[in-house]
Amino acid sequence: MSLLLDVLSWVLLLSGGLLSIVSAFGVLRLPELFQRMHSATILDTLGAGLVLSGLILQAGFTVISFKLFLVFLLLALTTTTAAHALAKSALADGIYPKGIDPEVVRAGLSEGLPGRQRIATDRARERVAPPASPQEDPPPQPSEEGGPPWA
Amino acid sequence: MYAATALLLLLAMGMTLVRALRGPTVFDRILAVNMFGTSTVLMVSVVSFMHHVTDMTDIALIYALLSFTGTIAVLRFVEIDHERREMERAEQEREVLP
Amino acid sequence: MIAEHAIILVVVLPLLVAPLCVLLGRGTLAWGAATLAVWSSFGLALHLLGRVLEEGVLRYQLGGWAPPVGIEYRLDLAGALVMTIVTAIGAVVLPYSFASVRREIDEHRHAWFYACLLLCFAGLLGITVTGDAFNLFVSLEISSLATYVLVSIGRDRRALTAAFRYLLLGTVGATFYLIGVGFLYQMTGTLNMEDMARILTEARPDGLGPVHSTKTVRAALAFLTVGTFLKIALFPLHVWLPNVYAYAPSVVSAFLSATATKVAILVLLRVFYTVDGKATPFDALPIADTMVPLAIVGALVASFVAIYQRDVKRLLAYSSIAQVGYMAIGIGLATQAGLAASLLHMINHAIMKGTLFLAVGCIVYRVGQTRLEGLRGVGREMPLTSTALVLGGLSLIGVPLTAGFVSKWALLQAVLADSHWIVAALILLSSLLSILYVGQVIHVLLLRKRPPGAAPIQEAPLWMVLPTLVLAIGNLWFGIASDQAAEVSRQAAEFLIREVAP
Amino acid sequence: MGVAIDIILLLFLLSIAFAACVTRNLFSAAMLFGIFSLISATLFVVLDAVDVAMTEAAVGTGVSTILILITLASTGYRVSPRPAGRQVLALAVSVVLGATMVYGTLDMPSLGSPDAPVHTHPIAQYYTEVSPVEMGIPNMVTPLLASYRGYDTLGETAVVFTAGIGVLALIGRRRRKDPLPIVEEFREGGANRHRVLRVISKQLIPPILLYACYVQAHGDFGPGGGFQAGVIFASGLMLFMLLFGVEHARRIIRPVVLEKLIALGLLIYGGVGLVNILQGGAFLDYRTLAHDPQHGLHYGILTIELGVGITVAAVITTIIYSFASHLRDHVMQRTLRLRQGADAAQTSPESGA
Repeated sequence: MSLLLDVLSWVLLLSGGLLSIVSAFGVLRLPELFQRMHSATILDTLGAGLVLSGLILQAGFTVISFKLFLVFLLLALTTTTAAHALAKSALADGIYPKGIDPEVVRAGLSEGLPGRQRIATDRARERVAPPASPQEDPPPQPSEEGGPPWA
Repeated sequence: MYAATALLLLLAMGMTLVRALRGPTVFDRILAVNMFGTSTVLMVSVVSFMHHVTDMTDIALIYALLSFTGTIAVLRFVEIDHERREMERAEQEREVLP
Repeated sequence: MIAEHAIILVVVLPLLVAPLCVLLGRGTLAWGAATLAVWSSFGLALHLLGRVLEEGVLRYQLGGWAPPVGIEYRLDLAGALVMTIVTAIGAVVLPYSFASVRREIDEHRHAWFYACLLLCFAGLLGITVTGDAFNLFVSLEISSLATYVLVSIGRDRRALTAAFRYLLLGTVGATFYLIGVGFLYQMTGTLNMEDMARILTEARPDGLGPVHSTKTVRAALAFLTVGTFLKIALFPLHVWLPNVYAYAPSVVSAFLSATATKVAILVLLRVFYTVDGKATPFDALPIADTMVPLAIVGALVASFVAIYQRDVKRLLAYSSIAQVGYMAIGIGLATQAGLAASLLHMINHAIMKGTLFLAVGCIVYRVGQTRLEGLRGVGREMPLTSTALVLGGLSLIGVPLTAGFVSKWALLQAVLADSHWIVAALILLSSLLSILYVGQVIHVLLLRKRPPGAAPIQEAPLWMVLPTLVLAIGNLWFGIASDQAAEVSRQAAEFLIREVAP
Repeated sequence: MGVAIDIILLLFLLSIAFAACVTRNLFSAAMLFGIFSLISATLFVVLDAVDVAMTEAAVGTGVSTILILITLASTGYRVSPRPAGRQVLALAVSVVLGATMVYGTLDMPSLGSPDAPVHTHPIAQYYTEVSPVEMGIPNMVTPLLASYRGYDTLGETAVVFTAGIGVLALIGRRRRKDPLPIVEEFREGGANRHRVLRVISKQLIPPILLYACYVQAHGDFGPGGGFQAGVIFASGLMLFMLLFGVEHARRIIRPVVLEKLIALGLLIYGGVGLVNILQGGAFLDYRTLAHDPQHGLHYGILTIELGVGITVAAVITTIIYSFASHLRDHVMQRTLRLRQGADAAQTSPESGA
């Protein structure tokens, strides 16, 4: 039984290690940000899960196991949330996945959100140049709904 | 076995490190640092088993908690910086226009 | 009970009144608490000095753990001497600070200011009294960090850059010290200074001569020495000093110039004599060969630069660098007479620089600036302040019957006893230069006329003038009745040197 | 195998240090520092220095990165190149420094050698063999820090205290008589655009604070103690600040309260020492606190760790509040200026006509 557990934990550990290599290789070699993010999540969830469960098998039913489980839980929660926020920030900064029409992304980004929560750039622009300006020859104004011209 | 896993993780850390150094965008760096944090957590846990000093799982736990805080902080300040650049651009535009 | 614990209370009282100041929150209350703490420290320090003179080295086991397991406080005569200087200056400066701080620092910062002043004070005292190399570093950090805050807390924006520069260089100095202690710990396995000194003379486990001849210990000494040189502001590592003294609030300039470099010199003596004494660092490293030339060049250059300063505080700051040079010469001679002269000059310089900066602070209180052009004739309308200033200035030059003369004379004798004729001549030259810069200040203050139409000026408030005059009279006292101070510093030097001889 | 891991980690450190020196973009340098601290903490773990690793983990990953970033956000991310002469001088100084350090290591006992003076000196045996019996505390580091060299720790707490007071004195915000007009967009600060982030991360704050308490109390048995606990606690508050904005965070724990807490922690620590003197022992001799010396030691260590924890948590929170408020004021003022500029640009042609 103990041998079986050992072998199982070794397999888990090693496969976790190998997955981490795969994931890191992807982060290193894939051509653009969003593909790299996709690759990074392999380690964040599956790789970490495998390594930690391998260790949990070794530790048995102890406090250590509980702590390792906590670590896994935290990693699963935080890394995914961080990835979400990262992608959102990147989109707001004007970095789009390849092969996707920026207009579509932009429309998607500002459509789903209520006015107060539109993405950073829209707000920054508005803040700088208040909309209603009765001037002749005004600076290029972002219209309320359509989104500003992205510089 | 722990050592083999540790070495594999180290290799992964190395590759991530290269990505963090190369960029090219800020977000690539943040991604790499975040992933580096995850591998460090795993690495610390594995090393603690390797050395039979199981106290170190506490450190892994702290990392998991705090490296997330770090990532959020970085993201927040990227946003602030972004807005700042927008504002600077607007300032320049205004200086040019009138 | 107080007598038994005096050696720790002298440090811990100001250290713990500092958070109390923050809790009290109000400037006046904080000032009161700080003054009480500093005065009681002064009393304790005098008591300790008396006891050290009678009983020899005092020891105290912190936490009740026998050294080297725990930290030991160990007060020898040199430490007690510097401790008395620091507490005395503190006791004089604090009454003075009440009015001056109100004028120069924003009101909501007063409590923080007094807290930092107390921390700086406690840190400096901790250095004088500790017998543990790492504990010395901790005290050094407390005092340095508090100093950076003190320098930059005033309204002068230029103080911020000065303090930042000091922060960088001071941190480098402290880090060097820490690296040195780390190396020594590697080779000795202990942090207690006496224990270190003992192990350094023992044979190495691998049978290759005594421990102090290893490369590691030599590198450690080099790091300790250079790090401390930075803190002393020995030429050419003095670049941080002029701006710090010039732009800091008056109280801070006076307190720092009179105490900080003196304590740093004590650190150097601890490194050379207490830790590495038996290994005779002067043979292991070319310390004397580098220190004396650096010191004498520093004294000359700084005096020369001081002549061209248009700002009184900067001028005094450069003069401080020159005076530190004199003290370094005495130490670099590595003789008992030289060391005694350095210690004596340390006391006297604390008094005269304290006098001068306090007097300048009085002027700042009324005039609001320190540029020479703006001070024309101001001295005539502030007779008491200018009396103090003149006394301090004469003492700085080294006119007979003032404190400065006594110690310079002792230094010259020590130099001549080693027949360093050139050094002696250069010291005299540097003193001549000091006549020029002090004369310039006195000329502008007293002999020039106030520009027509300038607003009349009053004498500074009594609570500022009185401490200034006390220190000024100290200049005369230590110049006329100089035997006691000379005797104490001779004994202190003898004790330090005797530690060298097994 | 351990050596291989050491070497690889050291190589990582070296390459990061080099990259951080070379880069002109301070933002990436700040991120590199984050990784640097991650690696050095791993190195501490590999060297079995658990308490140090914990401190590095707590300080390096969260607090110091954030401080650097806030500073950069209010000053700018790019450095201008330095004149070549200075660089040569700096290089020369670094080379001499490095050479001296290498020279110093030549005669040093090799790492982990049992013959090293550090191990052969009697105090090493005292700390490893007598101390656990005397103290009854399994974690060897805690009694060393808190009791044998407890006075040093008091000093370090005073250093932390000074840092906190210093930051307050230099950039602490005064209560304004005429507060800045609040720009509407800034009323709800923090990560208000990231709803998912807010909802999930909010759940993490209580566990972080709870964990800080665990670390605080657990110092006798495992790695931890007041310092680490304080930093972790402050990190929890910092996460709150990042999510909901500094103004909101300042309402949760008011800066005035923090200021008093900073002082309180140090006073608790020093107060224990004074109580010891009153009870007839030496300063910080905890054995006087109870009839059984070992109990006294435990009480003493727990109390002073509490003092350290309070001071550290309050100081770090204060520093971050001050920096963040400074940044917020800076951004708001800038926005206001920009708006006024826009208003002026609108009105000026009319006034001209």
